[in-house]
Amino acid sequence: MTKKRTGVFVCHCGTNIAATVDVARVAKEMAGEDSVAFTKEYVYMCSEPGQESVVQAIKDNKLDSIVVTCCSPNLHEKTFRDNAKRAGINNFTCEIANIREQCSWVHNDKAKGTEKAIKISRSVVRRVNRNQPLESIAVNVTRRAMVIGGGIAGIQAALDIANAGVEVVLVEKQATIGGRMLQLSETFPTLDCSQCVLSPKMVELKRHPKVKLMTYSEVQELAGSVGNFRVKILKKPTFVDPDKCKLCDECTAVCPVVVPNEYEINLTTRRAIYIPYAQSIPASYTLDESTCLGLNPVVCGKCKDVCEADAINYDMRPETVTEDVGAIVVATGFDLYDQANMPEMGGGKVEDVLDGLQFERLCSASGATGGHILRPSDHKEPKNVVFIQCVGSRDPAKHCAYCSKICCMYTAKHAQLYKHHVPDGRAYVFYIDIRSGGKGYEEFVQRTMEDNDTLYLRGRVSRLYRHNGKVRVLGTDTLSGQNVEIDADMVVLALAMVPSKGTTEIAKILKIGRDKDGFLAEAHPKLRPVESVTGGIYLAGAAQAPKDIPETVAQAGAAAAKVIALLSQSTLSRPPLIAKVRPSHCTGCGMCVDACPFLAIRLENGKAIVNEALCEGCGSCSATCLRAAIDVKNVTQLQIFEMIEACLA
Amino acid sequence: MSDNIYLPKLGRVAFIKDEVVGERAIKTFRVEAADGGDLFEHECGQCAMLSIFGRGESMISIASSPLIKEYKQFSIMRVGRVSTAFHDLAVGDVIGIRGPYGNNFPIDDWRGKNLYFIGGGCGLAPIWPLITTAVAQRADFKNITVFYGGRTSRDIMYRAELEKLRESVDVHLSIDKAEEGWDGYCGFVPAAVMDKDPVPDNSVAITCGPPIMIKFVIQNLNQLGFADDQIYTTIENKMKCGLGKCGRCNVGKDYVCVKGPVYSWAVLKNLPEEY
Amino acid sequence: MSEQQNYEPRVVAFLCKWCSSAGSDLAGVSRIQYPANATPITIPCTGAVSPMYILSAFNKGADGVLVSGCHIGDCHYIEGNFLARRKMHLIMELLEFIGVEPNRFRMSWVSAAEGAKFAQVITDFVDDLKPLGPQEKLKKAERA
Amino acid sequence: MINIQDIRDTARDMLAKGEVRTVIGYRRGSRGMPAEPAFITSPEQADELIWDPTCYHNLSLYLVHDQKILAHLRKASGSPIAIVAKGCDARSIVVLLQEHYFKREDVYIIGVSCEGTGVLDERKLASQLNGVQPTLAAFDGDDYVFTTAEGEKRLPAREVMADRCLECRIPFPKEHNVVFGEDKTGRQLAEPFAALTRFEAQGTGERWDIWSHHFDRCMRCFACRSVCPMCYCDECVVDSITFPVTQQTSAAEKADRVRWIERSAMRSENITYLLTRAMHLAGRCTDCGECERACPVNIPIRMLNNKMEREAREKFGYEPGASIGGSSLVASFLDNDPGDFIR
Amino acid sequence: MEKILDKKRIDDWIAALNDWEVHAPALEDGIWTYKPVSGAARLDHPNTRQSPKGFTFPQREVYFSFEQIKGEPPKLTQILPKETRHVVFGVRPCDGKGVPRMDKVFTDHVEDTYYTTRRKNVAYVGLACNKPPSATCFCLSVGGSPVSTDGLDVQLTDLGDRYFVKAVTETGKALMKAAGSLLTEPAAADQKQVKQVHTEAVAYPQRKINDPDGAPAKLKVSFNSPLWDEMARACIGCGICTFLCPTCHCFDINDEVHSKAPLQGQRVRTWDNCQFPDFTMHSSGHNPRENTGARLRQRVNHKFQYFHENFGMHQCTGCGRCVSECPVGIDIVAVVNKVTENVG
Ligand SMILES: Cc1cc2nc3c(=O)[nH]c(=O)nc-3n(C[C@H](O)[C@H](O)[C@H](O)COP(=O)(O)OP(=O)(O)OC[C@H]3O[C@@H](n4cnc5c(N)ncnc54)[C@H](O)[C@@H]3O)c2cc1C
Ligand SMILES: Cc1cc2nc3c(=O)[nH]c(=O)nc-3n(C[C@H](O)[C@H](O)[C@H](O)COP(=O)(O)OP(=O)(O)OC[C@H]3O[C@@H](n4cnc5c(N)ncnc54)[C@H](O)[C@@H]3O)c2cc1C
Ligand code: SF4
Ligand code: SF4
Ligand code: SF4
Ligand code: SF4
Ligand code: SF4
Ligand code: SF4
Repeated sequence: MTKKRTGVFVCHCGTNIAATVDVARVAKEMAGEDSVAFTKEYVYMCSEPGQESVVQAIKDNKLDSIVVTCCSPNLHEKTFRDNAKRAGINNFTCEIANIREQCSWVHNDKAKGTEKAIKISRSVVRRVNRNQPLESIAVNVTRRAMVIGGGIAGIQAALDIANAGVEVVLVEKQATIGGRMLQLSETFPTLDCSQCVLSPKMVELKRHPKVKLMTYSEVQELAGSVGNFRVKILKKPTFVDPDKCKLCDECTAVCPVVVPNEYEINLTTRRAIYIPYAQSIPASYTLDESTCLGLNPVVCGKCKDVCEADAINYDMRPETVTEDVGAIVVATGFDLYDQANMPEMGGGKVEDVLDGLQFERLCSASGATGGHILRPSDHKEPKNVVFIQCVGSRDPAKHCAYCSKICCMYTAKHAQLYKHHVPDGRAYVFYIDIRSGGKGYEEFVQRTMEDNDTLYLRGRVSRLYRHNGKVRVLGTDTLSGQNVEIDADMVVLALAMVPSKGTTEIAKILKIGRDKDGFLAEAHPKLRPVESVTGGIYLAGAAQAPKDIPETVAQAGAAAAKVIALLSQSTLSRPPLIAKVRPSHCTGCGMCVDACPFLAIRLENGKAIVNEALCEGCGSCSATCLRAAIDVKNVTQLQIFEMIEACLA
Repeated sequence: MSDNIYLPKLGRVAFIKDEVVGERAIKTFRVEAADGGDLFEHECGQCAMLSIFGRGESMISIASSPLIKEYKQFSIMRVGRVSTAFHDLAVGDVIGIRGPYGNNFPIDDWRGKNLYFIGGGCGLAPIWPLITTAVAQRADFKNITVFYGGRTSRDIMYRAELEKLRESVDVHLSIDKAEEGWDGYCGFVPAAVMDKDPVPDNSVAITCGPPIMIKFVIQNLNQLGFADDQIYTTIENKMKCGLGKCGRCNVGKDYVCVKGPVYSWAVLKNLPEEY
Repeated sequence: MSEQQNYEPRVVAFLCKWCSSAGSDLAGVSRIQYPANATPITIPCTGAVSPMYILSAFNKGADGVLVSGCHIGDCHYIEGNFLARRKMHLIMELLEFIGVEPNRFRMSWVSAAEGAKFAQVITDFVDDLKPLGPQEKLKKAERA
Repeated sequence: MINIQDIRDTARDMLAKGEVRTVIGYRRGSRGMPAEPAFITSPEQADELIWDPTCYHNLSLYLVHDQKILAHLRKASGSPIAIVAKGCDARSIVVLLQEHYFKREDVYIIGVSCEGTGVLDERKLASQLNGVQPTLAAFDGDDYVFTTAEGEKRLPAREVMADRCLECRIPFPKEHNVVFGEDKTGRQLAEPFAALTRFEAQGTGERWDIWSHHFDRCMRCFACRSVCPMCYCDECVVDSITFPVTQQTSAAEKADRVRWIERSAMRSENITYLLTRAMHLAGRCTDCGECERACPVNIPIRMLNNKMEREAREKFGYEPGASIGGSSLVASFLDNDPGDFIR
Repeated sequence: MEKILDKKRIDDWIAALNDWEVHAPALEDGIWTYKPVSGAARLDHPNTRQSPKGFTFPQREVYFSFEQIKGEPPKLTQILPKETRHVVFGVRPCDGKGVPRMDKVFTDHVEDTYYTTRRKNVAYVGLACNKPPSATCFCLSVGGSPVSTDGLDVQLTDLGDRYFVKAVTETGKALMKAAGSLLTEPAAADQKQVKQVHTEAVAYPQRKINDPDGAPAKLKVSFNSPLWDEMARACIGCGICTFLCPTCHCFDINDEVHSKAPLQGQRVRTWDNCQFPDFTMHSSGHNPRENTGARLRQRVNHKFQYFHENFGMHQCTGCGRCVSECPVGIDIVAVVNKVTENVG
């Protein structure tokens, strides 16, 4: 028997449907369908007796498929599929026709509403007609995780996962883990030393038996899906063997190359061979290939000569490593908005105009000035400093539309730190308004204003430029309504937080979406805030949105918990609505291979082959194939074709 | 209306039986005139165009004896669009039917002779009316022997009828490969025939089944001494009209729907091999 | 004129399951009223819409065809709507080229949060279709 | 100028050495002037090969046939097959290679440059000659020279050349194993897409009037798809029963074919057929013009493909047949593809 | 009945045929096509691209419609062609020859109601060829002639400024009577000129089938000739040669469904042809005419052997359409000549 025996169950939903749809007519029309063997209407199909009657009807009438015409499938598809299963038929032969949200609730006219409800129901009946009974696909889970990004978010997530006994690979693109937090001096609202909190965690991570640390490495390719990812990682050569390196610093002394030090945000310089920070993990030097004179003893070779530990090896080559993991946490962090985009703020070309991170480095005991606030141009103590908030943030017209969330706080912190270092100095803060939601945050800002005597000016800075050895800041004080002109020794810009460089690429590689601002997109803003749209990939830290350390750590913990929960299962079940190739029709043109966003198709012997574990059932392949040689199960071209027909009958 | 050769009569399905189940399923349908009365007269070997409205038409051999007037019987294998629709029918459904088409077995010339029926797979249907007619007029013929083989025991159609047939004629059933509980012949039909050594004297052999089987059956019969004009078979070519007009079933100058489907090997042998 | 007022365009709306279909659910939950002319067909992704569906819908007499999915960047399947954008652009250009009124085919991005926008898209489409009258150009004639 | 002897020598040589199993080229047809496809399998036949303005066929179609025959016979290809290919034909081969229809080493491309003189449009010629029957056509610099009963007739090539040759941007087979003739790329005789642009300048109503007239006239002989090397699907939307069908094909699969269009040559069905074809050729058609030449009722089908070609080029920066690697037009996208039509 | 018509008055004759729908060749989109005319008809066409067979055997013919409500028996409604009377002007002799051939197919054995209904309502006013209009003509080889009247009801011969009008059938006479005084009696000179024009037309050189009478027998023994595959190698399997042919008659029958519940639709016949690869393909995938060689052989043999065996005449009328329009130069004349060339 190929013809289906379908049951159609028309729900009144009280009066929710029945008021504007003639449910009796819907049932009657459906009875006229060739395949329909049974119809029933009922006041609340999803109620206990309603569900029972569905089960009973399936058994009594030997139905092999059902259509429930009711509310959105998001609400009760599972309910009725479970009922189908309970009645002994395959759950995938149950479909929902949504005649409430998409019909009765939005059309008052009963005649028109009924017509549309009939069309919707009929199209679903025709679809069910050709539904195949399917079983969910079980996939084994690889009990390992990967964390991408070794900032505080990544470190925390990796530690949490590792402490649960799950092996973790942490991939960091810089030569050291630590991220931005390692650049900070003291942190709000407690003003405890950033490195003092972070360093122990970094060391713990390094020593953790369940953690595999891969610094100076980047993710290149991702295949597979939740439970079974295969990640290709490029390990860049450091040319220094970390196990041999004694941190003697002899090499830097002889290296003739001097380049700006990006870890000090160009406030200082470094050599071609260098160590980012004293606390770097792994504790080892790195030879920067791009600036080295040629990795060649004939040309230079000074460092190699001087290294007694014989740690330097010019023959190191990039290495591609493949790691199999079951889940991934992405914690690639943030960058500051590029000053070059802001000519009104000097475009990064005006001396003594710093960004927040540079200021952090000036305050940091391990920083360029050994913790003394000296202005870069002349190394003198600045006597008046202007802090400008919201630089690049909250400016939909020209820059970033969003609020960077932490600038109010760190500017307040900066003002305090400044006052602590230069008690006789004058601090001005330009702000639009103060956002200090957080435990102890409001008090912290108040302290800045009151105890530390910082002048808060409400208003925007319109321009700044170099004037008589100072930086002239032109702005308005909107409270007094007056223009303000300050000749400052130093200006600190609280630049907007933007997704770190390379976020676009990593999102592409991982096939996770980004939001309109370019941050990694969560699956649902409220209910799934740490999950990406792709199963098995989680988000943590500033890569997802601007946030401070406590929030970052909380999110990292949440992501870790998700990973642990996922990997505690031995198998996962995936919906079976995936693509299927008709080899007889496939010519092996490979267009589906290119179209598939999940790399789920490959060509073998001139035919396309779908990897069941990877296919998400999006259907891009079937719409691209010119030969109708590939179809998504239960959403086949024939089914859509017949649904179209039904809609226009 | 009856002058319009393309307009089918309506027939009601009175009875449906599963013959073979599985991917190449076969069902038997008994069709009566929907408005009472008789559909048409036919001869053994003729076919009819059956249609399911909205799905299309198919040429199908009439599998019931001409002696039965009140219905026509058809055995249809599920192979495609129209045949699948047939398999979805229920008793009482109304279909279209036009015919009868084609020539017939010259049964009257064969009275007083030995008849050997050799069928394979779905090929029992076209010769079934001949078998049942001969059995009904048993006295007119000498020995009647039926060889029939399926791939497996589950592919044997008309199982019950064949068992009943044993009462009046020799029936030899075979399957391709040995199976538990099968006490008949195991092997291919052409070999099964050789096994029983049919005698060519005053005999006619009628064979129908897959082309490859027919080919070897004929070879074997020839070997046994059957002359070409003692061997009969039927051929199938794609047909649309059944009336020698749509132009696709011809073998040489003859349209199979008119001059066939029944051929003696003496004739068929000399036609181009386009079937 | 009155004929045109009585005329109710028949629209087939291919809605992506994740965004536009959810958006239409939201319109329902919010009880936003809009014309009943469009019959939704939920598909996994706009990327799954074969140009054949559009030709077929017109062939079967649709007065308008709507394809609606997630905004660029929001595709549940990451790239589906990018692929769809290209295909739909081509089919739209082609239809327009042979002289089908451009307003008969529409594509929109409606997210799960845009119930009101969904209603608006349908309302606008139906408004734009009404003056065009029934679509006869591509429709299969029933009798010949 | 191409010396036909070079092509013949190449063919003869390769066949003699067994380097190729067949050379697909052109020879003089039985009914006079027009060339016809030739399948040369022995060195002695090589002298049958010709090259003249009537060599309009896109022979890459026969590479497709060859693959189908091999598949049917379940045979491996063995030695490669050589083919004479013009610029547009060579681009067709590139698309076929891009779609993995065969491997590069399976085909030996004997490229011939059109050198800016293109090939003949017989319809244009007929209107120029007013009933005089030419028996031979030849290239001579920028002219075509026809032999007729009334003596030699010389016509500037551009007056009787096929439209697509006039508009051709790359009259040189970039992909080749050996090539004859000069690369005159850039010598473009008419603005590309000129006819298309003129057509598009008309209003919706006018455009519909013209196309509906043509769609009414199509008799669904399918010459357009049969002659097209890109229309190689084993099962086309218009087919009833098809080649992928074998003994193994299940009844359900045969019964459940989508019936996108009816067999009847009605306007609606013809539109669905021809638009489907245009969609399927978007990014794949290399404008060899064979479909339009073959159409027995002169439907300007090429314009549909041209339209797609221009969209691909202008909106998506895509050039069909430009390279063997890379994704097809509809299997790829760019982040900044136009989306202004989306609401 | 033989008359003379002033060329300029042909429009008046057409106008006088008000009981009939008149069609004549018109040049449109670069090809000649039969089009309904009300007044002006210029008969200076070489030949039409499509043959006039569509008047009796249209590309799409509806047999009947069906309608069925679930659970009830279907209702069938026969749909016969409208009884409109058509006159087709300007039919060339080769196409005229096609008419009796089509008659044979559709009335032999059993009568095809749709064909006969249309046939009895069509009249052909032929136009003799003073000179074969195309280089691909070969009517003389297949029992035809540029001045044949077979299948025609009236024959026109172009005498410069006037037509020589000759009735061939009773219908033809009726058509001529309708012209009334427009038609005048021919003078002796007219008769003489017609004869001369006809003689010259027949004498004009044409392409030749070398042994048309021997062809059926020779083709029969050449069934397995390797030439078929060789000559069909370039064939693309389109429908041009057969769709344009005045005598190709193959068709397909399909159900076209307009609505599924309740079921509504029509059973229709459409042109089909032996060159389409799926034409004879069985449901199993087995195809008795598997390759282009077998299909070319079927077309040629049908025209020059099978039809001849059945009806004693070649089915081909020498119009040359399949030769001139084949996109890859497959030439039935060359094929027949080549296959029969060395056969005894
Ligand atoms: C000036 C300033 C002052 C601040 N002060 C405070 C404060 O006082 N208190 C507070 O709570 N917060 C403060 N913050 C915020 C704090 O810095 C962030 O909340 C925190 O650093 C976010 O951590 P993260 O791990 O998400 O990102 P990051 O610290 O940015 O770490 C991301 C890491 O990922 C790596 N990475 C990036 N891309 C890749 C890739 N493709 N592959 C591998 N690795 C990659 C980076 O190299 C980096 O190591 C301040 C921020 C600024 C700008
Ligand atoms: C003389 C004779 C006797 C026969 N006797 C029997 C018999 O007794 N029992 C038996 O089982 N078989 C018999 N057959 C074989 C039977 O006719 C075929 O198996 C049957 O016609 C297959 O039809 P189908 O529609 O199921 O197959 P399909 O392969 O699906 O289709 C067959 C035809 O239907 C049309 N069609 C199908 N799908 C489409 C589509 N999507 N679009 C357009 N057209 C379509 C096509 O024209 C196609 O060629 C006999 C055949 C002949 C010639
Ligand atoms: S696009 Fe279609 S034909 Fe091409 S490889 Fe994929 S399934 Fe096969
Ligand atoms: S449905 Fe197709 S395109 Fe989508 S994930 Fe599966 S294989 Fe890839
Ligand atoms: S070649 Fe012309 S007539 Fe034939 S199918 Fe194509 S468009 Fe139609
Ligand atoms: S569509 Fe026409 S022009 Fe384009 S490749 Fe095919 S035959 Fe050539
Ligand atoms: S012979 Fe020519 S016209 Fe006929 S099918 Fe072959 S290619 Fe087409
Ligand atoms: S076979 Fe060719 S030449 Fe002969 S009648 Fe037909 S179309 Fe004309």
